[in-house]
Amino acid sequence: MKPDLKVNIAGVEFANPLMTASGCCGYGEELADIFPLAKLGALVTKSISLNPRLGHPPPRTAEVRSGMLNAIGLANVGIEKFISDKIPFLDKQPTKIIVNVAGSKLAEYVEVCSKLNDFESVSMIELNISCPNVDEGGMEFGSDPVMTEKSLKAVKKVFDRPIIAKLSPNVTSIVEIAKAAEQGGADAFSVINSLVGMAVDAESWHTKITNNKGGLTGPAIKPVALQMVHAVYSHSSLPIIGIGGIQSTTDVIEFLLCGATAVQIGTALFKDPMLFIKIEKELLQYMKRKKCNTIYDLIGKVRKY
Amino acid sequence: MKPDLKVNIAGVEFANPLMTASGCCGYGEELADIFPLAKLGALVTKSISLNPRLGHPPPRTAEVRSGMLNAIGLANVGIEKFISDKIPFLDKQPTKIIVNVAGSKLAEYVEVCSKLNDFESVSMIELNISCPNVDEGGMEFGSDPVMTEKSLKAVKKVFDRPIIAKLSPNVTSIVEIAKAAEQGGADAFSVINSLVGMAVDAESWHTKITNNKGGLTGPAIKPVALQMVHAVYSHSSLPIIGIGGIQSTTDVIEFLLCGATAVQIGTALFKDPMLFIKIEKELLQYMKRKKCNTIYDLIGKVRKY
Amino acid sequence: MIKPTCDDTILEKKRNLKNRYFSFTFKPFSLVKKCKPGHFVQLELPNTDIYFRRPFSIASVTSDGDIEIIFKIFGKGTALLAELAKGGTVNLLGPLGKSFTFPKKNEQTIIIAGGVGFPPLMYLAVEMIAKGYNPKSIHFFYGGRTTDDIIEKSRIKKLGVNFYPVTEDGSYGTKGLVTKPVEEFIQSSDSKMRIYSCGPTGMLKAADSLGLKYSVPGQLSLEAPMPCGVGICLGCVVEKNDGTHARVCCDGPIFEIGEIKL
Amino acid sequence: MIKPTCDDTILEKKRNLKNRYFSFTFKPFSLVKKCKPGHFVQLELPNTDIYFRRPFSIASVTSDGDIEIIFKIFGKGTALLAELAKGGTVNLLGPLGKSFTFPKKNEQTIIIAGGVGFPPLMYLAVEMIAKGYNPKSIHFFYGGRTTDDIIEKSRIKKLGVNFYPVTEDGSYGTKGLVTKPVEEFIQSSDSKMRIYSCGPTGMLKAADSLGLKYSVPGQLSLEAPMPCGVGICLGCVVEKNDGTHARVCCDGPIFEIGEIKL
Ligand SMILES: Cc1cc2nc3c(=O)[nH]c(=O)nc-3n(C[C@H](O)[C@H](O)[C@H](O)COP(=O)(O)OP(=O)(O)OC[C@H]3O[C@@H](n4cnc5c(N)ncnc54)[C@H](O)[C@@H]3O)c2cc1C
Ligand SMILES: Cc1cc2nc3c(=O)[nH]c(=O)nc-3n(C[C@H](O)[C@H](O)[C@H](O)COP(=O)(O)OP(=O)(O)OC[C@H]3O[C@@H](n4cnc5c(N)ncnc54)[C@H](O)[C@@H]3O)c2cc1C
Ligand SMILES: Cc1cc2nc3c(=O)[nH]c(=O)nc-3n(C[C@H](O)[C@H](O)[C@H](O)COP(=O)(O)O)c2cc1C
Ligand SMILES: Cc1cc2nc3c(=O)[nH]c(=O)nc-3n(C[C@H](O)[C@H](O)[C@H](O)COP(=O)(O)O)c2cc1C
Ligand code: FES
Ligand code: FES
Repeated sequence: MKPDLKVNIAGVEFANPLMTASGCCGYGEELADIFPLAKLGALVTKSISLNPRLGHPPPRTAEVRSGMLNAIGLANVGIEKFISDKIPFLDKQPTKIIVNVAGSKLAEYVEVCSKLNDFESVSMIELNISCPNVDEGGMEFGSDPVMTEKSLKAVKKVFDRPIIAKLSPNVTSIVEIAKAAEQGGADAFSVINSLVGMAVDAESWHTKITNNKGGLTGPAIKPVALQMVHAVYSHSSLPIIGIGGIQSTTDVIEFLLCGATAVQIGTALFKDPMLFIKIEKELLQYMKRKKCNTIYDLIGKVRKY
Repeated sequence: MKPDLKVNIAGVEFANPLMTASGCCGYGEELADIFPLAKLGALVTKSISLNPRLGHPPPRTAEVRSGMLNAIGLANVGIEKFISDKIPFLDKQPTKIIVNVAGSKLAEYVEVCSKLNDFESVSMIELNISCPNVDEGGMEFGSDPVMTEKSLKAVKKVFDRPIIAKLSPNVTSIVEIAKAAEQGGADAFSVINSLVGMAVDAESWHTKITNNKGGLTGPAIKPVALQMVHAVYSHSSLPIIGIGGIQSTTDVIEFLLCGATAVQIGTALFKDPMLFIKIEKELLQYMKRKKCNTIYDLIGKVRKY
Repeated sequence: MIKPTCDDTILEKKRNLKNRYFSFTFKPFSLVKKCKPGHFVQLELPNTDIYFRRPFSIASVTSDGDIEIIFKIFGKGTALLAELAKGGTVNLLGPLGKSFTFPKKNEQTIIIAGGVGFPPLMYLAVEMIAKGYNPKSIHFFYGGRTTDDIIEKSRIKKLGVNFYPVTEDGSYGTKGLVTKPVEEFIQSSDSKMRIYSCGPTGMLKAADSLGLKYSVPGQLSLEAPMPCGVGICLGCVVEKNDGTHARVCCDGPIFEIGEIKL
Repeated sequence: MIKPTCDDTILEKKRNLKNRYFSFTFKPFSLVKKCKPGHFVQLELPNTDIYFRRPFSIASVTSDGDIEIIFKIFGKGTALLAELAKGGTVNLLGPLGKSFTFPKKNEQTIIIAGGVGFPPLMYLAVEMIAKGYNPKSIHFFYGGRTTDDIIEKSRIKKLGVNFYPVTEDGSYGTKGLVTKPVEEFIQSSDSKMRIYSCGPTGMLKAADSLGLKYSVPGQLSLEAPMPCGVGICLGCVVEKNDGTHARVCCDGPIFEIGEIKL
């Protein structure tokens, strides 16, 4: 019997637990040229904000040991153009669509989410709360439990379908933030967004990217991500989408064992945009070998040594 | 002219800015067998606690991408044995000695520091405030500004010489904690201690180390460490000892450029216990080439791209 | 965009051209027939501590699956690549990016190559001639600091194009910067012309300026750090003169003269 | 502890012994004269995505700087090592750890080897004979799952020791587990004896039990994950029967029978 890859997150069924990570596949057009998107459980879009954003000036990426640093700066087309130009394409894709939403004020999140509510093809929203809140002195929404709960409550009022809170790892207690998001009505968690990092060129004395800091992603952050997935899993019953440094089938399994119901892959797509094809095949082989009938036979099954 | 490697931290002069990181060279005995400790600006000891600690049962390390995970569990001989067995050896070493102190209650920190006050060979104490506070529900001392300030104030009362606060990276704002430590009387900062991480074996479904979580160290964390050094440097005038993933002369320079006055090397010693010899030589060559007369010509000189 | 492939290929032929320059021929690459001058491939360095693939322009292809790159040891990735033994396996992702638009048949082609900008322009010249362009309508300016930077001379000469080597120290060809003889050529000619340039930023800037100054259209092939090479990371953007951003990997690497803020 | 060195050595000789077993000889290692049976080296895999060095027991040395290791492909690190071309450079840190204590001259030596526990015990036998021990006082029990796990047979036989190969499937030597013939030997002998064992945990446990049961002293060589190999990380500890911890790298890897909780 072929193992069943289906997973259900907050009532939405996904063909498999494999998703793209926000910001690592644009709006899906380029990937669709490379492999059949039906291989994906879901496509998660680049963060959409109210207004279009050009993002930071180049250079905005730097390679680091086992990963990269980025200061893309949430470059995106803005919600209007997303609706007019991108949704028609996404509508036709043979996979579920999750739209990632970003903002710099609470009102912006609300406006973007309420506009997305009209589009049935948007199965879920993933709320990127790792954005600086300009109203409150630039502190990230997702670094404060009160702001986190408030944000979730506000967007839940305007979007009918499930909302995923995408949690930042740059906090003292991710469990505390997860609880606040759950309190605010989050239906699931994405764990984790990028770590904050910096890279310097010892010859020129310049930072390697435009900003002093950027987002650290890739295999370097996998241990941090696994621990945070496990911590949230141990303190909440909401489904978790595990993210951070996944680049192989083994990595996917590790995240499932730590409590993730699904996973997202970001940086590793840059090395291998066809990675999903390989992982789907190998995951089925692994499940057969380990006699797992469904993904649920793996979720949270890690044992303390 | 030979560039001058000397640095001064809180009135203590070091022959060069290169130090061992706590927990990565025991009490110096093994390293002294391998290379002349005079090559070190300072030797920083394994964390010393009031009572001896066996540490966690094995396995307590696991290799991860560009680094490692450890759950050594602060194994150490305890302050009594440290004083009787280790200080006599350290006394004779041709390098400065910094003793790292850990505890699970504030009273323990105070007792250990007050005992160390009698030993002039202990130039400074490095306070490891990344320890769970058993009195306050296991929250780390260093994750809360109030506890941080209180800890520093308490130990400053019993130890005459400078105290370095070793900051944890697992916090929402390391700058806030640094400010609290400064308020409490810290004379310098060590930035950073290990990140929290986890590793799982996808075959056996077991965690790879005894604990569910451990400390992530090595090159994987360098971008996080550089950013935190730079953030603290930008908000405080106290000297900073940069730590995290250093394994080459270039890495050392990057930390100096980001604002560190000195650096500590931990995990990389496990790959190459003679590393300091190479770095000291190459650092001198670099300084000559870049026409830097002193280390101070490098400190904080990073430029935003 | 062409739908790229991701092939494990074998290093068939390895030539150390000069100093730090190498020609590597890989085989079989299934999409050789889709490759055009200007396209590039992303080459993986597996099991190393180099995280991303490295981009290299295609220098030539043969119909039976050979694909050649010519590279210079620049940093650690290219140094490790140079150590690869003949017979070793390398994964190639490609062909990627846009290719050069061929000139009109009545135009004189001015090629301005420098350093590792040489390979795609050699490929362009070869393909143009294969497509029936008169070799004598191609003016191949090739600049370097010294004679050591001018590689594969005989290969260019054999094409029968007009070859103008220029070195800063005069150790081969004309002495000076390549842009001076190019400008003289443009000034002295009253045919229609088109510029193609790939090389260091300074050279691209000069080519861009010359094109704008003398109203000669043309294309530049740019470089940028390229995490993905397929347009999904937005890491390789450059600023356009209209204030927007363009991705070098898929909106380029070939851009029109006057399009990009250099 | 011997003050170790950190030498860049050349892979002089590479032999694929059988299946996944290899013998690599490196040269020159400046401290060969300090090496003793039981010592190991930490071998670096530079420029790879393997972070730590890998520990290997010394299998033999020659006075002119050759140092041999024998290894089995186990995971990624050893797989990459096996691909290293002859002439390649590898950095060796060593010699590390404690060495075996030689038996008293009147004792019968019982060697119990398994898998990659074989190399240090072969080195022990060779050195004992060089030091004048009677080869016939050495009883070399060598266990494996099948004949493929028994390597370098002729090298052992040439030493003139008593050789007792044992395989689980009976494909070579006696059929069964190596501990049965060892126990029979101990029971049948009334000389003084000493056990030396290195191999999989099950074998070490059995050797430890036999030693305790029959009051035969001896030493076991242990394995543990070893980030440093020089005693500074505390990562390689094992629990001793007295409740304390011992570092395998420098308090061992050689421990007395009965010392460690196995
Ligand atoms: C479209 C394209 C085509 C190219 N064609 C060729 C060719 O045919 N022959 C050739 O020799 N070289 C070519 N290059 C340049 C080649 O890719 C670089 O020399 C190579 O990536 C250097 O890698 P390294 O590890 O040796 O250097 P390192 O300096 O160790 O690493 C390069 C790092 O710098 C970053 N980076 C910063 N600026 C650039 C930049 N301008 N280009 C590339 N990476 C950058 C990369 O992301 C990478 O992380 C091309 C580059 C591009 C973008
Ligand atoms: C003192 C000593 C002597 C040894 N001598 C030999 C020898 O002569 N020949 C030989 O073939 N092998 C020997 N080994 C075992 C050898 O070191 C391992 O097979 C090798 O490290 C595996 O590396 P890998 O990358 O192929 O495997 P992987 O499984 O990919 O990596 C090994 C990883 O597992 C960890 N690990 C977990 N348990 C162990 C363990 N018991 N031993 C080592 N690493 C472990 C390591 O830290 C490393 O991160 C010895 C080990 C030790 C400790
Ligand atoms: C280039 C780049 C751009 C990203 N942009 C976004 C974004 O717009 N919104 C968001 O929520 N996360 C963004 N991320 C974070 C990823 O979605 C993901 O959380 C992170 O990269 C960790 O996963 P990885 O290690 O698999 O890349 C971005 C990451 C990268 C590398
Ligand atoms: C095995 C190990 C043990 C450590 N023990 C301690 C400790 O006892 N006290 C402490 O403050 N830090 C300890 N650390 C953290 C290091 O001092 C250092 O902050 C961290 O490893 C980051 O530096 P690195 O990447 O150079 O290793 C330990 C780190 C390792 C790897
Ligand atoms: S390299 Fe990723 S978008 Fe161009
Ligand atoms: S391997 Fe580090 S103490 Fe033994």
